[in-house]
Amino acid sequence: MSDPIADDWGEDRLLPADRLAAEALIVDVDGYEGPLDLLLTLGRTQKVDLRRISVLTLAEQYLSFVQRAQALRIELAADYLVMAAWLAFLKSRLLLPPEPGEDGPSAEELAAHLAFQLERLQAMREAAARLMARDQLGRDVFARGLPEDVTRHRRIEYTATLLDLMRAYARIRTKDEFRPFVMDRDHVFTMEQALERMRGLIGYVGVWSDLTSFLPEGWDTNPMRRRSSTAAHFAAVLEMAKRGQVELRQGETFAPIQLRRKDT
Amino acid sequence: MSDPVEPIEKSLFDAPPMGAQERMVEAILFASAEPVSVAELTARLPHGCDPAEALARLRKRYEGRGVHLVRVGDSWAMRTAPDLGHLMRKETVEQRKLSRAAIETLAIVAYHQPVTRAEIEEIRGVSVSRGTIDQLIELDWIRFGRRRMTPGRPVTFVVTEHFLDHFGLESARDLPGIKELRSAGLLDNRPPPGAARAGEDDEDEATGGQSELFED
Amino acid sequence: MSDPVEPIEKSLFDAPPMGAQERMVEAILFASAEPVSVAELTARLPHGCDPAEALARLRKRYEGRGVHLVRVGDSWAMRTAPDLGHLMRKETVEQRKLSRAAIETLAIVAYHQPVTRAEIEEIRGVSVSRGTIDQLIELDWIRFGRRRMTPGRPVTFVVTEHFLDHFGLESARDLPGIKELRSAGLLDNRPPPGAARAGEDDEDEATGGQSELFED
Repeated sequence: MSDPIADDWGEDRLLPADRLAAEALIVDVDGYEGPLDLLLTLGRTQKVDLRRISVLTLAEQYLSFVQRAQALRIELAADYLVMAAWLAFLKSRLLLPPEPGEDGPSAEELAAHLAFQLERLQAMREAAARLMARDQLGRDVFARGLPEDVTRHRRIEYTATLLDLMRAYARIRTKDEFRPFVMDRDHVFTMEQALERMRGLIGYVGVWSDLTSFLPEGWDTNPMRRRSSTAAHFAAVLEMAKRGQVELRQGETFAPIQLRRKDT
Repeated sequence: MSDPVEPIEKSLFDAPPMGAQERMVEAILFASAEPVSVAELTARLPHGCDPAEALARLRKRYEGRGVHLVRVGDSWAMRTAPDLGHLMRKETVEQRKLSRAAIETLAIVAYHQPVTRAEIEEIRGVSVSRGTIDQLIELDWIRFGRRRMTPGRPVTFVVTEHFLDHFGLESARDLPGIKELRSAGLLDNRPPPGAARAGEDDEDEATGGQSELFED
Repeated sequence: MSDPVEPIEKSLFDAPPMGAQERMVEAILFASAEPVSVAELTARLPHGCDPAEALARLRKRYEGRGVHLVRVGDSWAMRTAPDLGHLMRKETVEQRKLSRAAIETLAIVAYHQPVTRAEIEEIRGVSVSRGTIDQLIELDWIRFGRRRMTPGRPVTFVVTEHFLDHFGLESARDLPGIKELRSAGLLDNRPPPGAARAGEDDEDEATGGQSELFED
């Protein structure tokens, strides 16, 4: 904070003008295409050739940007914060003497690479602008407006583009994946089925018996089938209890559920 | 008093030289999808131009060339010289999209080559008509490969050089995989609901072809 | 014995005079809105013709005219002179507004091709959305190139002939400023320091950014 008044107050208080400036920058954060883009914009304020940019200053500019954003309670996307953490690390490495015996890239190498990335991005921006400024077909330059002239020999030519081909293949390969959602009936035992079954069996249940012993054969090994059939049979016996056909009991929570025929 | 003014006015609205007018008319006639009338030329050219004169000169310039300037009713158009009509066969082809069956079959051959007809049917989940294979062979996009060394020794199909050429590929291995198609946003068109489920993944070992591209 | 036969054979297949070849090429190019390759010209012209020579003459003939002969990759097309674009308001096709991301991605593909998606993201510093690549492929400005022979064998992207045609480029070498960018090292794919040690981005070979274009 270069502002002497703020210094006098001894705290990070922004003058209204500064705050507005900060907000202008922050509100614009949506306009940045990622941290590198933001760095490039900040770098331009140094008004030097990108090759001579001070990465240390840039790191400080970026960190103060992030700080201001946080002070204004503006949420920054994670990649902005990752970049901030990296720049803070880089800044400390640039300021401190290298530790002896430290391997890995030096702070200068890291800084040079960042400068290179910025210069490259800037170069691509300019290249893109020059490209779009060229004479374009259909806007500045035109193709023959009346290309087909002779109509005597008409021959059919089948066409397909690579895009068609790839889409066709994708369609085949993803048929399974995009299968509309339907219940897999293979592993589902319905309550109606269970009710039907229990009606036939209940006549034999004079003594208290475990509900699980009623599960149909082949439905007690596969976990998916076991769950489905257990649920179906439980619902079925509840229904039967309601009708007064069976009695149910359970010793305690999670204990086996038992049932027997209710003699009327 | 009007005398000194006139020349200035005139120079402000001076028509371009006839050579420039000629090339303007040339460009307009070339780019226009329909014959262009003199009235329209007058409207489109800078003020003071003389399209009739430019047309006359242009017509003369194209005399004996591969393209002529011809009059169509009240309008003008550029047309191929009548004696060169035989060269235009290529321009008169009617382009038709390949059928869905054909493009799917072609895609399977490209991605799984060498592949047998039975394998194509397994992957597509429906039978492949003879006409489809014949059409692709006739288009010189697929051809017979080696016979598979399995019972029945079925023939296999592979894509041709012409196929690679047509689709701008250097080799069939450069075809993108599912992940790449998806990340390029090309997989968004979902199939209509109820699309038949293809048989399991019963591409037997012999079809190793390019399937490894999709294994991830 | 072959001597008396030769002249007859020769005369049977004698190519037409260059003037006639020139007007044939002129007619073919005028009739097509799309660029026509030299190979196709050769196929369509009578046996023994020299399309390259005819093209060179034709190009000269149209110098300074309202319509030009332009080269597009390995193909040739007739196009209106750029300075006359203002006369063509009627013919102008509505251009799809491209996002900044799409324009930058296009430039990166053009200048760095063949380039992988990861490299595009590394240069822009943000991930490339699916819609961006999709849109550029739909516009037929970029296409899939060869796979990079590095772990994961990622697909690459390159620009198409249609891209060259649209932006009036004879080849990707003619991209504005490409030589300067190249000599400034800005088209290098420089891995971040320490990345080699990390061992993830080992795409060091073959990533010279258009290097193969400049090897001859």
